[in-house]
Amino acid sequence: MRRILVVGLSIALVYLVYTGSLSVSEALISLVVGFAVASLIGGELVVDESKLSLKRFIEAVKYAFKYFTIIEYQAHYQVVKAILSRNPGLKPAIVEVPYDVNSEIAIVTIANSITNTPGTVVVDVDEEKKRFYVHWIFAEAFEGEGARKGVSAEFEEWAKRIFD
Amino acid sequence: MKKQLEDIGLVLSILLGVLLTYYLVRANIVSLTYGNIPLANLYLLSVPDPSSPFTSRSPEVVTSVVWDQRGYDTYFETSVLFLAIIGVLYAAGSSSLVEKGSLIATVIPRVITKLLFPVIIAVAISVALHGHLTPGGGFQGGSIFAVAPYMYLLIYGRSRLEGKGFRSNLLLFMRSLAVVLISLVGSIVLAIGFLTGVEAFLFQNQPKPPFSPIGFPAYIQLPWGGIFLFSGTLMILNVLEFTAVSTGFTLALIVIDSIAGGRE
Amino acid sequence: MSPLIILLLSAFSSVMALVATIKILYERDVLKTIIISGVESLFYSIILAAFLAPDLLIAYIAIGLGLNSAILLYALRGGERFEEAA
Amino acid sequence: MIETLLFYTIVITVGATAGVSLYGIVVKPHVVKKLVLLTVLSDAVNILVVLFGYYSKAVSPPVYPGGSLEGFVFPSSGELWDFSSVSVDPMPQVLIVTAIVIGLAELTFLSLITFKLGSLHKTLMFNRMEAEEE
Amino acid sequence: MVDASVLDILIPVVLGVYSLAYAIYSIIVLRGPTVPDMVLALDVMTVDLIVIYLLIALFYNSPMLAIGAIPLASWILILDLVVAKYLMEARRK
Amino acid sequence: MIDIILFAVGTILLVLSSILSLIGAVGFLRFRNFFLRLHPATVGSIGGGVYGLIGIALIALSLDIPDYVKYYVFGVALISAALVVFGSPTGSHLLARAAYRSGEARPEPIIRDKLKEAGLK
Repeated sequence: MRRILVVGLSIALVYLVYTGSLSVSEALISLVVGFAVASLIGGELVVDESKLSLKRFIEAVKYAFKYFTIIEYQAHYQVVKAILSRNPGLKPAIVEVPYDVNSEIAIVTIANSITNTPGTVVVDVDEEKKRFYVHWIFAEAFEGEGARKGVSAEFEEWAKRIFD
Repeated sequence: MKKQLEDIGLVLSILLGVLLTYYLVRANIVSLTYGNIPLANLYLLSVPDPSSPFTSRSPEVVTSVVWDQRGYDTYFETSVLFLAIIGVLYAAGSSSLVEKGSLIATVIPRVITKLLFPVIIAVAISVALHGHLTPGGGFQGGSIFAVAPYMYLLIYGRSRLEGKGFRSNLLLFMRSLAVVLISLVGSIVLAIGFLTGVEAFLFQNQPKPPFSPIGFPAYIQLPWGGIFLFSGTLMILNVLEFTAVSTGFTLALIVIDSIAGGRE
Repeated sequence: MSPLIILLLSAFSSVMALVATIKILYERDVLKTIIISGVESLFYSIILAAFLAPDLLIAYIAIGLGLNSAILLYALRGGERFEEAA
Repeated sequence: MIETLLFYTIVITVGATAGVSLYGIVVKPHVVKKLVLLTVLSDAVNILVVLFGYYSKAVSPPVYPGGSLEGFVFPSSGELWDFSSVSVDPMPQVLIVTAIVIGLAELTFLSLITFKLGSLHKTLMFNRMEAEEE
Repeated sequence: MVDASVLDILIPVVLGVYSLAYAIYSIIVLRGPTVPDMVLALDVMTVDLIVIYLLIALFYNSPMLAIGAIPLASWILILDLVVAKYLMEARRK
Repeated sequence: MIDIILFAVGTILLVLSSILSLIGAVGFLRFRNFFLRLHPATVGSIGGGVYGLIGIALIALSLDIPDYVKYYVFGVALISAALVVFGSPTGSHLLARAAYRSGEARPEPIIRDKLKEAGLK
């Protein structure tokens, strides 16, 4: 039941933010919309109810903040330098990056974090062998721990902390 | 030879278009200086103004004209969309609807679809509900809404979408019901006028004082103060049109996808 | 008040739309023409924004960019992807 | 001056686009390409109609600003005059909303027919279909 | 509160830069050698266009023009999905 | 006071991200291969889009404009930023995968291709 509550309240929040005006009738409508949609999809969205906690949410906010400041800055800096320099010195390769998380949403967090940093793009996912195939333009290692260290080690650590 | 003929045709067709626009410019139909057209001013001044006889009591002129001043026309436009979807259903016939595994459903789109589904629905409902206040309306909201079930259909396939309640029978029923209700709402003032013996019009919204004294209320007083503005039929028709268009699009996309999409 | 940059942008968009149409005419790959028609609706949507038609803008984006492309792609599955000279 | 020039550029290019796409519909043999050009034609004509409503003083869409569900204050007639002197003409937009919906309905139906045609003839080129029939 | 008139310089400049990027992308979309190139350029162009809409809305001081941003962002994802699906199925033939 | 900070941060983000979007476009022109172009595309959509949208949201919050403009632009900017953050990598991934698997675009020149070695094709 708690998942319906959480999902419904988040959807209500999205509705209110989009609408951009806060009044009693808007709030009531947003709650109706939120809980109607949450009863439709809430069960799929939050698979494990016991993992909903404030601590994980704070971790997620921390991660988002760090991701959008430090990590993105570094990745952008490298790629922008490569674009603007006369001799980019690219070493493109599709490398194999293993991952070690179980829940789907954690996998997606890692994969989208990889894709959203310029320089690395997830081309394919092998869910049985637990591997990403990542196109990396500054390839340093091609498989195993070396590739993981260069591409996804930090994202994986955060994803474990938030979702596992 | 063939190639040159094609080029000549291209140049001729461009010239045709330029000629058309030259006429438009010459006849002062398209012009930068000619403001304050009488018809435009009639709508712009009378629609949001509660004291005018032609008012809709709504700040949104386009939606008001679509559903109030031109409501009869818009009703038939909705019917055209409805008939097109019926036509698609018939032309589709009863081909075997075999479910195939989706080729693009890796784990990433699977989760992202679930994540974006409620966001898009919330936005679509907001656009539809504020149709009489801000740009948007039933049709626009419906076409935003259609993203969510279509994305779900592309990733998870038809049977899981049906498990969520988007069954074709139900969708067709909702679509027909919405169209019927639109016509009902449009004729309710006429019916009351007929029963009480006063003059009234099809798709009438607000009372039009010299001609017709009856009509829908435009707002209600809220118990906590202030007014809740729904502009008579506008909000109701927007919600109905939202239902009609979103279910119609979803149905059309489901049918076309199961005919043309599921092959390997 | 200087909407000059916006007018410039929409003039550029309309010229690009003309170029895109000519490109569609000469393009052999029909899949590409479908994508170009999507781009074309983006060009026109910027004209709609510049000429202050928000109601149309929403309907137009949803239909021109999304629904039309999806539906035309379904139609294309019925036959061959490349057009040969007549 | 330059504003007028740019505006007429837009008008003329949109008109030319309509002409080109009409030509393409007639000449090109591939059915789906005909459909694509049909959408382009309807788009171009729609834009042309929207341009009817614009004039250089207009800075506001035909929507009175400040609408909200709760506590909306109706404008006085002076405010409305101010609004109507800076707003574009709503009438072309109303006409086009209808046209867009009908265009979509028509395209949906035509595309399914096209798909069926393609599966029947194993081709989508008109000239090949004719050759097959002969 | 910051006075809204400061935007009179800022917005045209930023809008100009975005428009330049938008122009380059629109040329790439028409030129791009392969289909994925075109769709990718279309993606980025859409993101630029969202920003341009919001800037126009701030410039005209009217929120109504911003409303096109959400349908753009959501339908472009559908276009990606549909094209990817078409390409994957064409491979099987 | 806080308005001025918000406005300054927003302006910096907006200007920075407009420049990044231009750089992304230049990179798109310079790189000669679809798989290489995926990276300037990320620069264009995340650096050039999301940061700009956040900047616009902050600027809208700080300005002295009517409430219905302010919060509406703020909300639309934030929601569309969220849609871009989640949608854009998904689209890139799917396109890259479809392009690789269908052979529509080849990743060569490349120094090593683990996906080919794994034989997943």
